[in-house]
Amino acid sequence: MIDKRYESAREALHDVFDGASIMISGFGDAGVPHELVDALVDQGATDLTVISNNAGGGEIGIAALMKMKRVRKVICSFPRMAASHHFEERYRAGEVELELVPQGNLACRIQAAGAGLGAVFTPTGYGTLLSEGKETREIDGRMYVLEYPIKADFALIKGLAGDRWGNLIYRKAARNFGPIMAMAAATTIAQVSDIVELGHLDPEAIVTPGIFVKRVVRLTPAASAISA
Amino acid sequence: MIDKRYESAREALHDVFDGASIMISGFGDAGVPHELVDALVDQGATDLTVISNNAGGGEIGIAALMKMKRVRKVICSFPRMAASHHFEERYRAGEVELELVPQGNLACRIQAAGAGLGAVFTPTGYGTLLSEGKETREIDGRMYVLEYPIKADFALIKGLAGDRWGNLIYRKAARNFGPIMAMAAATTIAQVSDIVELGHLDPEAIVTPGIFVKRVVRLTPAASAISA
Amino acid sequence: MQRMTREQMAARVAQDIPEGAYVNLGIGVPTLVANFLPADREIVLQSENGILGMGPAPAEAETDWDLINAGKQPVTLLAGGAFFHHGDSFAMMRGSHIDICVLGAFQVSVTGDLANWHTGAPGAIPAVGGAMDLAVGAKQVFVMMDLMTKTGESKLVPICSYPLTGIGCVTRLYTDVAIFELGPQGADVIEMHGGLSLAELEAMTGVPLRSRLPA
Amino acid sequence: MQRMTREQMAARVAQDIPEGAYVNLGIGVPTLVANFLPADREIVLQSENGILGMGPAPAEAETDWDLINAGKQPVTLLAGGAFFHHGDSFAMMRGSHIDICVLGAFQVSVTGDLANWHTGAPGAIPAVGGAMDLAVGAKQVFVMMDLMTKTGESKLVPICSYPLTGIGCVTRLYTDVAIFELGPQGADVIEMHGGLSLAELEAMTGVPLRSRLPA
Repeated sequence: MIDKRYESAREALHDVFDGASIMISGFGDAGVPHELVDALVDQGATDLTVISNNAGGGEIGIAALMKMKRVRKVICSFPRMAASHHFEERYRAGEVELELVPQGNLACRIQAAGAGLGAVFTPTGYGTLLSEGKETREIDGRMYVLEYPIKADFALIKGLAGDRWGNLIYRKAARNFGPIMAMAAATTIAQVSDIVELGHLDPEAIVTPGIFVKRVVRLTPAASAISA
Repeated sequence: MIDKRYESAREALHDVFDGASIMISGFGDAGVPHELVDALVDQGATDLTVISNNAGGGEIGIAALMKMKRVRKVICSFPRMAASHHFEERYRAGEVELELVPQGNLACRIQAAGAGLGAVFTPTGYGTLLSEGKETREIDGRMYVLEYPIKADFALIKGLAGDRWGNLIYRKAARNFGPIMAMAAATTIAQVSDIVELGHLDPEAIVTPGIFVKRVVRLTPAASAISA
Repeated sequence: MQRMTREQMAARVAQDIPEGAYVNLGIGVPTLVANFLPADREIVLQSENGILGMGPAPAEAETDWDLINAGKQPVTLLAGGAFFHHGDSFAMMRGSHIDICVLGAFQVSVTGDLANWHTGAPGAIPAVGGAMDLAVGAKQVFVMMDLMTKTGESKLVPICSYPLTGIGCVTRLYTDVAIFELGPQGADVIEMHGGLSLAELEAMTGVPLRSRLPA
Repeated sequence: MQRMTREQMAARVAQDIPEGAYVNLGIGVPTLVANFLPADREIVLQSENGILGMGPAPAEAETDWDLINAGKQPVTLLAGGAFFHHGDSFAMMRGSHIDICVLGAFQVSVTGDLANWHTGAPGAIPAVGGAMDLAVGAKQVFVMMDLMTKTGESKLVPICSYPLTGIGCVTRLYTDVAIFELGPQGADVIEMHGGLSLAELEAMTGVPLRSRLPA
């Protein structure tokens, strides 16, 4: 029997290794797998590459990893936030590498990895600092930049509900990066508020088919943090 | 008020012009917008480029357009079918151009068009007849072929239900090319079995958001044809 | 000289958004445009975090932190709205499915170059978000900004000195004293407020301007 | 010499598909594998037209032409199954999310090149479907075919003479007389049926073979 359910976040993250690349979903507070990231903080892996829209704010989650100097590199679109002081401190000290990527290029590079493409020509960022040194090409009268896939060893994502095959649905704008990160990581770990019986999720409404998910953990989210 | 509803297939297709490129969804019988294609046959536009998984079979639909010599070019993955004699006749006579594309490259080139990418490196077809003359590149130890977007002037697709904003849901494997063609055509025309009130479709389960659809027509499908 | 307030500018931009348009409003001042959209037009707002059909802020009791706009403020969903993932959301932008986006700016050049993500100041932490995707992708890019900096320099410039967001992408510039159409031909003034002459406007901005003011 | 029937070959392939595998069965003979999957293993079948969790053919009365496999035959959906569009379906293949695909072939080379879409005969209408995508994308590509053509030529060849579907992609070849592992090192025989010797098999195929038969 296929059973992707894990009893705890700790167990679901048991094999995260030093040097791993880790995608973390979320935009604002929505879709951030807070409890999985907390468990990653406890788990201890270091020298991490974090791929996420932000670089962490406040004192928990990605910011806690930053504070503990366990992040080698961040690939993100928006590292500067109200309370991103831990990232800023490490960045200014030259202790963390930042690859700043326009948000849509971040999305399409993650999609390229999930879909097995070798590279894509995107118009976004052409002629800007963020395409410096990159290959460019005129296609059909328009200028494009060649961008490469972003894949990861792990993706930590957050769904509303899942089943033992790993099928997932999401909630409102908490969907954001979840479905595309699920496709781009070797091991995708989803926290969900509810695990339901197989067949309970409408096959027409499943957003992430189980093939893209290795582990599902039911975790009760804390009362929603106020977004930075 | 936004109202994308059309009263008839005839009206929805009024501006299809000679020389137009037209995507037609479907795999087997599932998802083929038969009634829209019938209306295209009646409408009269000629010198068409048809983008579809097949090149038509039997006597109706794309095959009827073939028979009437109104198709200049077909872009498809599988033109050879049990009853594809009208395509075969035109093809052997040199009266229709065939661009044969592996099905997954067809999908990803349509997706590239919808997503505004300039080109993509895909591994599919490398070293085969279907990549002859195309640019190739080794990326990260693997060989890829550069493929360009496929866009269209019109897409004819079939949903299960829609609303006046153009939001669509599909039915089972009839979904196939519908959602990606909707994104890649300047004018996407969807036939649906049912038009529902705005807000009736679950926002979590809408597969094609209305932004990708220009026209919606309620058409009662004939009893399903037996698939070739 | 009478300058428009931010609210007046937002109301002016809102007038130019037609029925049925798919619109993305950038964070900050452009968000105000939503408050002035004519009630008799159905306009669909997109948010980069996966929402079409975004509605106004909810009553406090109905705040849902899974339903926020790009500025992380709580919003609502209108009937007919839909949710989708980031891949599809940015395909809507990059693939030119969004009719109009409205952005703020540090500088805009007469040919429509946009600088709105980074001052380039040493030590500044760069952050770009979705600005570059919107700049290259939307069918029309409207910029809303004060024409002059607080220290009296024109933000409409011959060539941007700040790092670029996109090249030749701004189609229309709404400022507190005038509205410009931008393109390869340069800047055309299409509307003026507060009684300036074209010569005075040219003197303020230091860039050549052509008038397309109604006769 | 005793040759395996198609059903026996399908049953043999089915034995090698592990619990939990995501599997795509090509049209034609490979479809038979579904009938022999061990009942105690949960295996998820994918169909290129947007189905995961494909179940067996329905009773005639329940035929639904919106629920068909890649061969256009009516199927059913298991509990836990899902529908998705062609973009996602081929991302599953190309992105190496499918563990195993099982395909038929005209020819397979000792290094795993596959020819299964086109005879290259003059006047033949070419048709490729999803064959090339599966060939390059699945983590393992199993081919099922008779070892010899009806006219007695080996279909396991040093170099394919038919147009290629993919290069070096076949990992395992199941035939009616032997099973081979293919790779850059050439063809290893891992199982034989019907009492042939390795020398006889080499003579039949005309290609060098190494034995990895159990001692």
